[in-house]
Amino acid sequence: MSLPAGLLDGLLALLLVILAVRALIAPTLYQCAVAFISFGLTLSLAWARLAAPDVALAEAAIGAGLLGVLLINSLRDFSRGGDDASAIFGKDLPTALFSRTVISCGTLAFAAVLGMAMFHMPEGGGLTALTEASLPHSGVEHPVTAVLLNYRSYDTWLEIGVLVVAMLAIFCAGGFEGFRRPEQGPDSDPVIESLARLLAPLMVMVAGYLLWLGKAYPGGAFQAGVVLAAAGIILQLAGWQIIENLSTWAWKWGLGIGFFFFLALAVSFMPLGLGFFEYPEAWAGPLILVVEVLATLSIGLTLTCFFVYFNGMGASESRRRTR
Amino acid sequence: MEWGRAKAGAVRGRTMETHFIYMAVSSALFSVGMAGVFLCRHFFKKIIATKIVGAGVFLLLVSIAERDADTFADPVPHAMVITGIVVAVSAAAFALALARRIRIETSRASFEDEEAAE
Amino acid sequence: MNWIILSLLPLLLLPCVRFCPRSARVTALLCGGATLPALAVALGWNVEVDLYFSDGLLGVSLGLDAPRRMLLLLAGTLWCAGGVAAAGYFREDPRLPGFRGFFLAAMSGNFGLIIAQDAASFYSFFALMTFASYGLVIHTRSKAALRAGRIYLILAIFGELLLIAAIYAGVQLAGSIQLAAISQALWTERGGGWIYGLALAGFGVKVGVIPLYLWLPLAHPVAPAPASAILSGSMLKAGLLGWLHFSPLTHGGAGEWAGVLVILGLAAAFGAVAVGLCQTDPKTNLAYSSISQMGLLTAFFGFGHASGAPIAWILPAIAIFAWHHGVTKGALFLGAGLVPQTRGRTRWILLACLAFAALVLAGAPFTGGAAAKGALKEAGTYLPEAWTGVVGTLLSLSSAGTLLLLGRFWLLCRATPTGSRVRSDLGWQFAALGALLVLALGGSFLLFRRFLPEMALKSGLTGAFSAAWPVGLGLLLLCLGMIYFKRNADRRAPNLPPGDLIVFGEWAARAFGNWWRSRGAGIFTRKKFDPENFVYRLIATGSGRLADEGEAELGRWNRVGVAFFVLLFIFIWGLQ
Amino acid sequence: MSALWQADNLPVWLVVWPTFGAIVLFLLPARWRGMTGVSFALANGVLALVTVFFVMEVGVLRQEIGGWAPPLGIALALDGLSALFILMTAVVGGVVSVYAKIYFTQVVVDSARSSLFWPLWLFLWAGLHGLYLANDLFNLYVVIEVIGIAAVALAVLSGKTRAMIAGLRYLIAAVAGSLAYLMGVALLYGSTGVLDIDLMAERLEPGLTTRVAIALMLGGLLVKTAVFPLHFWLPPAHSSAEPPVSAILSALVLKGTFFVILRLWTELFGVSLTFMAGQMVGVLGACAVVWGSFQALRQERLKLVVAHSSVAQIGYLFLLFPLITVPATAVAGGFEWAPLAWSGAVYQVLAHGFAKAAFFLAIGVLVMATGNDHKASMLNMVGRLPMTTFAIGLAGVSLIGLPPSGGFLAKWMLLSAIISSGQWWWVPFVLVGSLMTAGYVFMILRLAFAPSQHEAELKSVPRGLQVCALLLAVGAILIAFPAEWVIDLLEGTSTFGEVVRAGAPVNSGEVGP
Amino acid sequence: MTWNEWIPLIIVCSSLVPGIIIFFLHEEAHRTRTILNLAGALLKLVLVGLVYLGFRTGEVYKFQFQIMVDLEFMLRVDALALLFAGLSSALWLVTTIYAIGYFEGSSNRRRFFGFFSVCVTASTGIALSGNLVTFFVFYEFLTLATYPLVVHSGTLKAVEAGRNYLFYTIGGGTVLFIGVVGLTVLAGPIDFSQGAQLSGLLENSAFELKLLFYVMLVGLAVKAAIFPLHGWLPIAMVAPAPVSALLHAVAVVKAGAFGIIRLVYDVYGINLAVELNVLWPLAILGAFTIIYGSVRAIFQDDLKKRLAFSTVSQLSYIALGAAVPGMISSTGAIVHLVHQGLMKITLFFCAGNIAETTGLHKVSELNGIGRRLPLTMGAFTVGALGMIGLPPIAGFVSKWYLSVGALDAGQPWIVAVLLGSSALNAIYFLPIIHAAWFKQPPAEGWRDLRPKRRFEAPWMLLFPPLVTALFSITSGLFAAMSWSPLSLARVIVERVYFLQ
Repeated sequence: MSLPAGLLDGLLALLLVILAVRALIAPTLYQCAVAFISFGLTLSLAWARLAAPDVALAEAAIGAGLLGVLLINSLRDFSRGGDDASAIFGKDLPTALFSRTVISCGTLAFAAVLGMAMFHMPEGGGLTALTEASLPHSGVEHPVTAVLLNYRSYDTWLEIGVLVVAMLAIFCAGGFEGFRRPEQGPDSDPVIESLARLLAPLMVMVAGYLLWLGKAYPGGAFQAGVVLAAAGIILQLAGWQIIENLSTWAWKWGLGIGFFFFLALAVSFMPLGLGFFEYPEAWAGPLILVVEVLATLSIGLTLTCFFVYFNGMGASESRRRTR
Repeated sequence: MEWGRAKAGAVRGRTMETHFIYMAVSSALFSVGMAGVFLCRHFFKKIIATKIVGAGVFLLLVSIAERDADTFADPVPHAMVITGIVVAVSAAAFALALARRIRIETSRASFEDEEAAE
Repeated sequence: MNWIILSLLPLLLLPCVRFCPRSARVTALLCGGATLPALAVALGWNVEVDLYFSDGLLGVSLGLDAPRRMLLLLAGTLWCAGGVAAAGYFREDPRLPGFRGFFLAAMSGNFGLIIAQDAASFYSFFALMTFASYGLVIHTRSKAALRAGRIYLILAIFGELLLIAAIYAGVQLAGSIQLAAISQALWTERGGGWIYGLALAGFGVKVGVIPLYLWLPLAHPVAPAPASAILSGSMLKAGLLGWLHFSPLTHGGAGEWAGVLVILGLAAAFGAVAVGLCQTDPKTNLAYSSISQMGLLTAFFGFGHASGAPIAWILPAIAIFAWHHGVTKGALFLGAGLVPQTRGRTRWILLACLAFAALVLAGAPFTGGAAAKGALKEAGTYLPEAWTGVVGTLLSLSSAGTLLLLGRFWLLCRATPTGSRVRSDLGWQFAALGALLVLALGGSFLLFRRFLPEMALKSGLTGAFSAAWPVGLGLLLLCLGMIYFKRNADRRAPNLPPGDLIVFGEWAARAFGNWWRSRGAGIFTRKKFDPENFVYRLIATGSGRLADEGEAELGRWNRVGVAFFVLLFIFIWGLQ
Repeated sequence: MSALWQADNLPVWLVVWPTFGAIVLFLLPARWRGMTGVSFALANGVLALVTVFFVMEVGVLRQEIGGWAPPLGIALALDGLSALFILMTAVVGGVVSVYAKIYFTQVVVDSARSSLFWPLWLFLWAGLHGLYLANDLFNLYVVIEVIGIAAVALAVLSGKTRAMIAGLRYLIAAVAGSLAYLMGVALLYGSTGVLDIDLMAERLEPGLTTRVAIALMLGGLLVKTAVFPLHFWLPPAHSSAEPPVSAILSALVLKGTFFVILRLWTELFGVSLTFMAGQMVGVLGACAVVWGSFQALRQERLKLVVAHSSVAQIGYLFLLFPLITVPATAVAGGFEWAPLAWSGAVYQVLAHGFAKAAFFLAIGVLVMATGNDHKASMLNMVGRLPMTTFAIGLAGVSLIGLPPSGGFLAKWMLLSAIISSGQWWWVPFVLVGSLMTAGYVFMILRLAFAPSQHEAELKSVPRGLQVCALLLAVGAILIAFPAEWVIDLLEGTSTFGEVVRAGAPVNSGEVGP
Repeated sequence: MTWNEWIPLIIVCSSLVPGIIIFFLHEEAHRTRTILNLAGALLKLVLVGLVYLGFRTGEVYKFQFQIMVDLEFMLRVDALALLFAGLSSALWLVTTIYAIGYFEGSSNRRRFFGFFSVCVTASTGIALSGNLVTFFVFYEFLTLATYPLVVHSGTLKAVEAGRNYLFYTIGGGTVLFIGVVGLTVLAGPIDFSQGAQLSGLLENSAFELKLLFYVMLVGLAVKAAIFPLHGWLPIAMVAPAPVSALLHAVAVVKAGAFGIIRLVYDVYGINLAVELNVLWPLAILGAFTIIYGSVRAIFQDDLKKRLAFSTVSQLSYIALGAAVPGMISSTGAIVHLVHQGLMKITLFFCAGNIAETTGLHKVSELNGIGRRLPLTMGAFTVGALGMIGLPPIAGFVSKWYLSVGALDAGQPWIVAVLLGSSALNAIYFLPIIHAAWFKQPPAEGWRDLRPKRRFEAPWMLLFPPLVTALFSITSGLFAAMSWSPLSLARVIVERVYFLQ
């Protein structure tokens, strides 16, 4: 292990831990959110250091990017400040000291045990070799994509399902299904609007590229979907109200099509005697591409919808206040 | 394809202990996050804490993948992490929506508020 | 067809009580007539005397032997007389139906216990008689009657319990419920003595031995005259029958209880005279006389245990004495009941009758009484030499005492004022009285002929003189007493409360009751006294603080977090 | 087309059909969802029943997804145990669906929200099926999350603030729990390099990593199963949801994670288990029994009573673990109580599923009729809502474990196993639990018999709702009768059956008594 | 399945089916309900009679249904079962008539009669159960079925009593459950076979056998109201009169006593019980309860409460009899099962009549009531005297056998206890009788109260106590008859002692 690399890893490690703790005990929520977003970006670096570019992309896009946006967006409602460390450790000094010590020791002790467990972990060997051996039959060239969309396509399918469920769940949380049009007109500033006009098409292109790339290189449906969502969110911020203007039929199909098509594909070869999620080897590549395209669409739409719905919740709140 | 493999191979060649560092970070993040889930009061922070726990778990998985790398890093944990991230984000988004809704309706921002109020 | 069952006719008549008209004739027919089958059976009209009725109770067997036959005769006679007397006595009584019911019930109990040969039915009839008599005792519902009833009931239940205990033990010992088998087993198996002791005490309540006689002087005066006649005449003898059933006499065994019986008997025989003299109510007087007479019998019974005398002698002697006492005392009670109903000439005729009856009871020569005493004395000759004289002397002294007591009774009767409401038809009562007197005079002799022909001859001739002097002595003492009190008119005869010792008992009971009400009962009668549900209340109302606070703690995230981590550590430690 | 329906594919259809239904319902306009939803649900129930009977005929069904064999791909397995859970889900789910149809069309007027019920419920159902079929640790994680999010979404469906708060609590606890589980999975994957349960069981070796991993998985799942002292999220969540949702949550969702624990405990954790480990889980269960029942006794609101009762009843299930985790030395003499313990726990699952669902549905009726679920609203119900009171009574009988009911059979078998295993110290817990259960059940029933001073007029409740509650309650009684069949199914076709029959202990413990 | 196999099930169902139908009838369908009730009761009685005839000729009646391994539902007719089934069905008939009269015009009759029928089903089931599990099933079933009856009136007091009742009975049931399970684990499924299954275990598991005996005893003692587990009984008397009657005579308490008899004679077998030396605590507790119940009864002014404590006392006769080894004592215990039922049901009927007709509940108010209700009080007197043990009423016979049996077993102290109890019974019963018949009625109050120009209680209320009183007398008076309860008890005991 070379010194600079080791130093980088050590610094990253330290930064991660500090940012994580900071994200939890920062005195204001805004600082928390910032620390958390920084944490997410730092984590992406760590993924990269660990030779996981797919994960790095996904994390940067979803974990830090989208969630960061959602968090910042939520801050409007939680503006009255959060709790600082005293909420956790107690207000008066002796109690705080004591509980700080106890909690730190406890957490450290558990981390130590967990770390020991990891340190002593036997070499399971993983599935690298097997994946590689089966890669020619998978229809794609990038192993992660192969795992996601072929070997463990069942999980991936369910995971897209989770997105749909989460959308439904968020509808439940908001108390209504669908999207409200804000009553007042879009209150965007011209800078963002012009930026959006510039960025949005670019981002759609990037998404398409990522998607195509995913067949052989890191990248793929999730990353592409998130970029798509980013485009949607920027447009939304620019006051475009795409989702609100879509017909119910359209956004529903948009949300569901990835999952639905994946499902249809999974069972469509069963009459031919193939198993669930089993494709004819020759068709695997194209089929996976179609799935990816539709999944990208659905994911992008879903994530955009998350944001739009969040915005709408705030809007409905402001409406109520004005009444 | 070459890109990923070359990179993975390079990483493998260079470092034997990289994954140990990140495993240590993983355990720390998991522990801190779990502690945060239970100790932080504000909904917002609790949700962040779950994300940190998740980060700890994913970091371990990716570390394992790195450890088990051959011509390329083990793709299965990578796939698991990607799936996991999406699932975690979905859950976090839902939680955030709920928290906002509660905040809007009752102006409570933590479960303790609720207890105090009832 | 076995006719012995007809003795239980009164039982069958019981349901009619409610529906019969209230006329005197019906009463006589119902109460007196019901005894006729029993009398007929007793007099031997029925040849076949054993009846086994296997479905009843625990297997009923009925039957008669000589002593039983005689007791049945006595009972029949007395109940008959009582029934007839009742016809006149209760002419206008509103509680007549009730009286008839209790009368018939007690009667059937009395008959039944005599003919019963198994322990279960014996006890059943005995209990029937005991409890039905309660109704007779409290007939007037006066305060005194209720008090007497209460005491009677307490003692009766006490007796019943001892008795049933003796029966249980006897049955267990014998492995059979036949009375004969029980008495057989009692004197061949170990432990019989205690059982006999229980039986003695149990029946002792009826016989009126010390100290179980306490109910007698209270119950007899308050009960209606026909009832007291029967109580005294027949019921006391039922106890005697019970003794005989358990006694060793029939099996030649010697009892441990002889001494006790003799001492208690003699104490009663003379003590009762003393106490009786201090009474002011003629019927109480008579009750004490009964105690005295039964004491005599008890003592004689006790002697019998020790003597080893042939049962063939002792038993008839007892039977004859019992008969004699029963009939005579019945007559006396009936007469005593008549006293307040009569005036003028009738009163004098009545008094004459009573004087005659008193003489008979005391055993004046040439009367049935003399015969009875003679029989006892004769049986006494089979006792050890030293005792023969004692028995004779005691008998004579007892006669004197009896006469003294009855003299006082007679005087009291004479002094009794006529009741405000004089009843017009005394016929039924006088008829009954007369019949009993006749039987008292002659019946005993007839019985001698029937049961003890050879003895009758002896005692009839030799008894005359020996019977005479005690009577004379008694009369003398009576005269002396009269003269003394006439001289010192300011001095009253000592006046003891009826039931003597019971006064102490009642006083103690009252004291205890007061104490109990003020202290002891507090625990039991307090509303909150509820030991049953101590545990229930403890749990049901137990503090829920732990639960509420505990759950609140477990609902806090930080507590759950600690628990979660502790659990993880424990699991890590516990796994391998 | 015949291949579509061949037997091997049956497990797949169990997942495909409800998800298909869910997505179709999502796409349909809200107003059409009620009828379509209940049709899909009932068809799903029928499908499940068919599958179960099929399993009975052919034994364990296995399916490799995508044609990739386990280490790389994902396998599904359907054995007797899964079949029983699927069966219960089918029956309870079917009845609850009918109830929900009536409830949401006739009682709840807010169609926008209630129409969300159907896709979520079918997703949840699919998730449960996926859970019972799963044979892959990561697949388990994904379905657990599907179930978790769908369950919380359903729990907050009512839109009440209380439900929202409870739902958030539930969600955060669930997410934390599943992440702890995932951490364990990661450690195990690192140790063995596979995710398939069977393969992993072959490769897993005891050691610190395994210990920590198992502890984490167990801890996470225990949180999700709401075992004492980690049950803090359950009572508020279950008590504030809509009635059909409460029924689903307590009868079905809780059982899901229990199923996972059971499966992992017997199939995977074996290498690391000790007598102590079994005892520790048992202690948690026993404490849950006592504490949950005690809390239930003290509640003022009926739904809270029932929710706390769930904590207690789930506790009984965990008494299974100490009984099947005994040192080899103790097993040498015979392990005859294992089948009993198994069947007992499974019966407890079935009985509690039926009874608790019936209970919640009945209380739903009550709330509709009186407007609140305070204990006092039960007053004089026996005359006014006899069918519902009867349902509560029957469900209560089963919960207490009075004969003849499924609960009785469960307690009978558990107690038999406890006594024959010599672990007598669990007896008092069972006893006290029963007593206190009786206490709160009759606390409710006795009110039903008491006259009320000022009786508010009851709102009319559709008869169908009452019938549904009663049906489930009767079911809780009737399941006592096919016991022989159930046990055969469990032992005959279960992979656990091998464990049970072979008399092999699930550990080689040294820490035994 | 032949007729002989089905008939026990039919007997049990002959009340269950009407009960279930009644639940679905309309509240106002009085006539249909009455017909159903009476038809069920009659059918049951007739069937029990037929079975009795068949049983005497050696027919075997047995119904079996395997629920799972070691868990079999079995109904079987044996002599003891017949005795108890006969008692239940006969008393059910009279109680049904009584209840119909008692509840005339009151509300919630559907509920009452429904649960009433179910209750008798449980009682018959207890009687006919052929193994321990089935017994337990019905035992618990009974608890449930009686609860609605106890709280029927719905007053606060009744509800509280119901809670108390459940606290005790469910607790007892749970303890019994543990015993049943333990015994099954130890020896496999337990049929009522006079201890044949258990005697083999004597050498190796004597301690376990002892322990389980006590555990089950505690479970049964709750319903049998043995001190200190009797607390529910005096409180449960707030139930309506027919319920109290049934509760105290046949249903609940008798189930406990019957259970004790089954436990001693059929589960363990008397020989094994003697060898294990487990009976003496039962004897001592029983004896203490006898005295304790009587003493407590003396201080109760509430008539029903006094009767309830009397039940506590009387029930322990059965336990005591069962605890004393020996044929005579056993006969006494078994026959008292029936006799106590007959007498106590009479007393409760009468107490109900008094309360219904005159509104009196207190002993101290009963002066002269005999004139107002002569027939009722006549029946009451019979019952009370029988309780005291006066011949020829049934109680006399029981006490006879119990005492002689105790002496036979060399335990004379029991006789002292029994006689003491008799004395105490007299102390608390005789004043009632005396007051009723011999005291002057109060000047005002109930004397003027003659609803509907009736003198006595209506015939439906009057007939049942008269019948049961008559039965109490005849079963004592003709105790030696071959049809009497005593004879049946003798048959049972012979089987227990000789046919092992």
